[in-house]
Amino acid sequence: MQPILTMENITKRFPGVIANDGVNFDLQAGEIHALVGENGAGKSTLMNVLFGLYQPEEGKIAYKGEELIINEPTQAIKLGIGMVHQHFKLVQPLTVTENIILGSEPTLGIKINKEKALKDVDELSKKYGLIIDPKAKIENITVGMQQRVEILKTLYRGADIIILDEPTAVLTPQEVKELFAILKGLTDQGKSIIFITHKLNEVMEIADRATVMRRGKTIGTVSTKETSPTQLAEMMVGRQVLLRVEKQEAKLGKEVLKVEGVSGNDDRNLQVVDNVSLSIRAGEILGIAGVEGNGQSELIEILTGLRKPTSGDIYLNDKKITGLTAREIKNSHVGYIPEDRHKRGLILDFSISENAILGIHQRKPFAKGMQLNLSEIKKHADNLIEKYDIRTPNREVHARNLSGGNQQKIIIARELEIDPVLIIASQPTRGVDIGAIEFIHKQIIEARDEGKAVLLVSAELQEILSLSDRIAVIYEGEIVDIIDAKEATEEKLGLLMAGVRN
Amino acid sequence: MWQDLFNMSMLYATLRAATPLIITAIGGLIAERSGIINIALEGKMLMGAFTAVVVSYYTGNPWLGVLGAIIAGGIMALIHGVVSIKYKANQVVSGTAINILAGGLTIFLLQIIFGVAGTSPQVKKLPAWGPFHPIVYFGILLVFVTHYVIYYTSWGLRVRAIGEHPSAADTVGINVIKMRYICVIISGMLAGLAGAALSLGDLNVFVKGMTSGRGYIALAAMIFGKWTPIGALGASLLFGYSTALQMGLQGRGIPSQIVQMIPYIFTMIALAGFVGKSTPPAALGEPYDKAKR
Amino acid sequence: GGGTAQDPDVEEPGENVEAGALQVGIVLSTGGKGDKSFNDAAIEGLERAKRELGIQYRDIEPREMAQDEESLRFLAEQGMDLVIGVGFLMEESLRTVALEYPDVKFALIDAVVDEPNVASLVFKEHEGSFLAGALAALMTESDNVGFIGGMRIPLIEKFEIGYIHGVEYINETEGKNVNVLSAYVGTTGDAFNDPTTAKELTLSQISRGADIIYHASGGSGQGVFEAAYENGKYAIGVDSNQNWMYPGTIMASMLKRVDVAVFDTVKAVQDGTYEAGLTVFGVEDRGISLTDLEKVDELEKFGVEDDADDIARMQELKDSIPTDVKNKIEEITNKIISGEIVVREE
Amino acid sequence: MKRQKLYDNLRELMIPLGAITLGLLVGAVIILMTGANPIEAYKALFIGAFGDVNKFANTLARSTPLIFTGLAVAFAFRCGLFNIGVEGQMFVGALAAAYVGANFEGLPKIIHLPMAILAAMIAGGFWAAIPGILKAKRGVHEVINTIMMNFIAYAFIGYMVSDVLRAPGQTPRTVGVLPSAQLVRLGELVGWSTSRLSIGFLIGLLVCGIIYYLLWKTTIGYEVRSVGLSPMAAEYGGVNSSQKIILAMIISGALGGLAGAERVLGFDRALILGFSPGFGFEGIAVALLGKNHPLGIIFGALLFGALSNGGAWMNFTTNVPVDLIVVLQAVIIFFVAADQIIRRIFSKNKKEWGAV
Ligand SMILES: Nc1ncnc2c1ncn2[C@@H]1O[C@H](COP(=O)(O)OP(=O)(O)OP(=O)(O)O)[C@@H](O)[C@H]1O
Ligand SMILES: Nc1ncnc2c1ncn2[C@@H]1O[C@H](COP(=O)(O)OP(=O)(O)OP(=O)(O)O)[C@@H](O)[C@H]1O
Ligand SMILES: [Mg+2]
Ligand SMILES: [Mg+2]
Repeated sequence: MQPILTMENITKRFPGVIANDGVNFDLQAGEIHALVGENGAGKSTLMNVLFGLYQPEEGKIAYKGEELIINEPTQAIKLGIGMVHQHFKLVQPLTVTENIILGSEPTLGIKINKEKALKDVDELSKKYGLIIDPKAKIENITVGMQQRVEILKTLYRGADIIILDEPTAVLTPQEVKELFAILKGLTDQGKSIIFITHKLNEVMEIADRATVMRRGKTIGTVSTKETSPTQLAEMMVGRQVLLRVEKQEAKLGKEVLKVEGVSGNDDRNLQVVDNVSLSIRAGEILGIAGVEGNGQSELIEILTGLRKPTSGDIYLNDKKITGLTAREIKNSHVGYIPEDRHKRGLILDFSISENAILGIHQRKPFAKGMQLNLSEIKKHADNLIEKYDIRTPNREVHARNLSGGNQQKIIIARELEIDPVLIIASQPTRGVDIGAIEFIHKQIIEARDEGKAVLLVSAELQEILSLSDRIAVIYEGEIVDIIDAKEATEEKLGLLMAGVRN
Repeated sequence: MWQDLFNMSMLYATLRAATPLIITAIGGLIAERSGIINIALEGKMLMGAFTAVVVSYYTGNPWLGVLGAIIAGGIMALIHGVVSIKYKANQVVSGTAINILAGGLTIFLLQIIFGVAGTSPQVKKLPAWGPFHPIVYFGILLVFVTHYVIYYTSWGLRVRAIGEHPSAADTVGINVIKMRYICVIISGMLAGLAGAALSLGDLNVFVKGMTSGRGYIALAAMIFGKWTPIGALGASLLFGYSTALQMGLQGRGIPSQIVQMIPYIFTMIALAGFVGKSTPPAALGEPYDKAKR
Repeated sequence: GGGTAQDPDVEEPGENVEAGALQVGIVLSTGGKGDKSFNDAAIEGLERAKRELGIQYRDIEPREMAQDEESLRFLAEQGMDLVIGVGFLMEESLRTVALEYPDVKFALIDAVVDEPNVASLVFKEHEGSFLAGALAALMTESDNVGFIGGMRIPLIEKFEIGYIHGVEYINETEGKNVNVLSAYVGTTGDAFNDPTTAKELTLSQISRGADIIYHASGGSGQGVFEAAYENGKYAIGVDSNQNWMYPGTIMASMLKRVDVAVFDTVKAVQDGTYEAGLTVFGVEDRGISLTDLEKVDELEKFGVEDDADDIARMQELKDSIPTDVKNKIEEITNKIISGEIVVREE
Repeated sequence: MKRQKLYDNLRELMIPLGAITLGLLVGAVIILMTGANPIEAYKALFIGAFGDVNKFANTLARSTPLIFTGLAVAFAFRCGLFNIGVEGQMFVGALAAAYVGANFEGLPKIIHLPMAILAAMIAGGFWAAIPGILKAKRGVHEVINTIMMNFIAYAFIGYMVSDVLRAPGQTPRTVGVLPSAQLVRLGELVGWSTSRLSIGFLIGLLVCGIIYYLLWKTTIGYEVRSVGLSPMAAEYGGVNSSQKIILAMIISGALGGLAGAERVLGFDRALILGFSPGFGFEGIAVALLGKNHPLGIIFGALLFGALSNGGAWMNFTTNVPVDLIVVLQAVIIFFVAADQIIRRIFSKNKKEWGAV
């Protein structure tokens, strides 16, 4: 069969990097084609070239048998190529409909024809089974919904090829399932899909074929029926990768964290954490599973002092820490890996060394009184860079210029190096490639084996299952059940996460 | 006393004082809605006031003066645009430079053209239409037209989009750069017009520095009004009213300077007590770089 | 300064200097030339000296207070025979420079510097304002008159106080009950360049019944006149003869004869009769006066073509002032001169 | 590596120099249009700014308040705040310095002078704290409130000078500062100088050093900058951002107050209404020219001081209107801001300077 799209020998350079180095890629009509590779392998760059955002220095693109140059996204859109970017291109205060029609608004005179817009969007959403509320504002809907809007945007513009850049990185398992159903539906109607991901089980589940990239080059394209996650992982990293986490029996110590009847509100002052009680002992990992938006984020913020609980008490090593500030809690040796590394975990325009002391900057040896001890700080940064294998030219590089995986490593390094008694890790491997995931998982297990208590929040069931010793399931702000990890299965957790109690 | 504070002449005074603020604030919000910080309103207004008088002086036609003011404001805005859109300069820096430029250039040209450094000769002013000069009516109309354009037309939707998330707009084929230029230029034209309202609407001369900080007050009104036309109208009217009030209260035994603080204290209290947080467009102040989209 | 290519009146110092011509330097206050008021009056005095005495002058308009001193020093350094500082803000700077150049003669307008080479020229603005107040009180039909000051500083308050005193005097002697509304434009130097606000203030006073408004607000006065004109009310000008600016609207101007003071000082230097020390100009020596109430005279054109219609309108306004008012003003003037009336200053 | 760094620094230096050159070129065209000779004019400009020791000292004196106001604007900027209210903070600082400086007779200088300076800093800090608190606690945009506080300051100073602290005479000014609270002037140290340049300039340089230290070598600076760059991450890092916003405004206001103190205690020796040609607003330009870095601010302030004084001299001797200088200042700011223009010019000439 003739591919609908071929990209041949694409080369794209950035100052200092060859992001795409003679890349070849082809897409069949009606297929779901996964594009995988480590952080910085050049996946997004390749797709940006296809979408007309970047112009390659070399290479050819042929679309529906015709060779062409794509200079502008508009041109790509006209050709029938749509792209859902990793960081959504949605205007927050505008409504779903407004976002979908933006740039191709139906008008009546000079006025936007709102009725027609609503009708079009409604029809489209029915046709492809993408259920959304057309009048809701983007800022008020979930990430999963936002993604549907992005897909609808491409469909509204008549896309035949839809590129999805890491669409599942921010989705809950439920949402991932829904997304996959949608994607299947789209291919059934003749659309072709390019799907970038770091999750190999997703590749196996949804994709027909997969192209693997490494360091700007294509390593190969395989049919998912004829490959295995292990093989894909090896192609990506260039060596053998441990996909299963190996860990020993937990050696439990005394109780480190005790949470008693904690409730709290979200930013809109609605109660989202409801009478949560739990306890973690030294040397133990407690995983919190739950569909995102069930109060995990707020619970973590309460535990780390970023949010005030409305009731309840929190004890750390039998000392009450309820209502302490973020700094006081960190000073009680609580390490915290936040879910949003760009907004919370890092100051992107600070250097690595400055980021390496965020939150502990007022402590010895980094500060004497109010004076920073710059030589200690530099030493610390160099130390972290080496110990955690942070790939950077030097410690003065701004965090902004690092890849997601390396950014995450800075945070993990920083938090593990404060000698924590408790580590709270929220989505620690989100958007990070498997090499880095492997590394991060190893670090977490090591910390546990050193006798630290770990609270792990993740939307990845696989991650929860493989790391945790016990698993608490949260639903609508309540802990529905806490089960031993050995007795947990995906099905069992899935039911609990949906609020079904035994 | 109450009659002194609420009567027709107070209403008129409020409207007159509010007009240049309204027009300038609307101009400001069009630019800022598109993502360009407009601290340069004061300078554009001043340049407009000056050009209006010069053109009216040479042509004897105040309407041409108004046109000149609009063009002059537009040209100042174009400079602001080229520097901050094309060359991606910090928009606050560029705006500050525009203000400095206008302050110097008006006096410089006053000397070149009229040989004086303070007050221009008297020129023909705009006719009065009833109790007001024509620009007052235009100002009120402008608020509602802008409201309609911003919220009901596709152009307005696009403006709102590029101020919040320019690369989102770009990837659906909206020319962010061009749109920003247009918005900045419109903003300058409106500020220029507001300047003409001062020099040819209320008066018939240009006096150096005659905007006396009104551009900054308009900026405050725009923020106060949360970057919406109706909000800007309300804030400008509040400010106009408290100015009129201040004027009516002078000479009643309280030292004038204390009375003159009223509008500013009024604004601060209103903001702290009732209005609170106003969130600017998300991409405000960030130069749009196609390469980084 | 205004000495641009368009301004052929000002020669380069040291060039084209007629041998022996007296050299005068003047540092204007920040209102600058073209204020149709204070600075223009000073320039007018020098222009007259140039015409009549053949002197040459050089003017500087500093843009900021801190540069007054350098400006004065520059002129003294240039070997000027006389250096004039205009405005009270120059007090300190002029004292400093006068001490540095004991051989140069200085004159200072509106403030006093007690040095052997400085002639201090000050005015009894309150006396002239008293006359303005009396005229307004006599002519008002609504028993409300207004005062607009630029910024509340001692000098401007002197105008206000004299004006109010004049009104009170008429109230007492004529049994009238005229009320004074007074207001200030602003709180910074901008207040003298803000005709828009001045106009609003005037309109506010008019809405409260004022029908004659006197101003001491520099460039902002334009707004006072405009408001009076638009509403068929009257205004009283200040410093220079501003009557021509709105013919038929400006009933009179309170003249502060800076031009005379400047001219006299220049002449004294030329004649060798220059004396340092304080000279106070008041109603007595006509250094302070109202413009003639009978006829249009001393028409200062400030570069504007005189126009028969304008002159007719000004004459018409003057004719509308009843003779007994004119006589009363004359009588008050004499009483001030004789000391029978002592005008309040503070 | 070292060599590369040298190149980088040289290139960064080329930008302000290039901007000044281009600005002067634009100015030359304008001068030509007025019929004057640009070379003569610029010669005069240079002589006026640096021609002799006195002129140079006067240039430094004109720059001194700009160092403080520039730092004030920059410090707030570093915390993500746009303080347009430095002018007002300078005014209240000046008032406090004038009051303390004119009173407390008999105090030794070692106490009186620091007390007057401190009073100015406290007053300026207080004035800025109000918008700071309203921003931190009520979320009100600091731009509005600093503008409002400016107007209130003007009125307040006007009232205080005309009704409360008024000195006898016509000049709207407070009574003179006592010798025990005066910053010593160059003219007092050496007989031949007429300059009113005071020790305040050195204090300015010192304060630049202190601010540099504060911003980059202390935890306070670290926290302030983190709030400026990312309030959410700062909060995560245990930084109380409301507190830092208020603190940054207070420090910014105190720096503005220092500008007032220097004028009152050093340059004018009293608070004279109208002493400021807009130092607070020029400070915005200076801060931005100096990229919000103390070292850059020193150069920005010197440039503005030199242009201003040199411009006056240019006007004295060549009759080019002094306002041309203001136009020049604006043009230079444009070119510094739009540094890409200059980078482009250089990269055309010197290919190896690489990517733009
Ligand atoms: N605009 C840019 N300027 C400079 N370098 C860039 C730019 N965009 C990407 N790069 C670099 O190009 C390389 C490839 O980046 P790309 O975004 O394509 O990786 P990716 O495979 O999508 O990674 P990830 O899995 O983290 O999303 C990286 O080294 C990256 O740092
Ligand atoms: N101007 C740039 N210079 C260098 N690297 C860049 C530049 N712009 C982007 N990059 C890098 O390109 C890569 C791709 O960016 P992308 O938006 O896909 O984020 P990412 O790496 O996947 O991060 P995350 O998954 O955390 O969102 C990142 O590694 C980013 O750091
Ligand atoms: Mg990517
Ligand atoms: Mg990624």
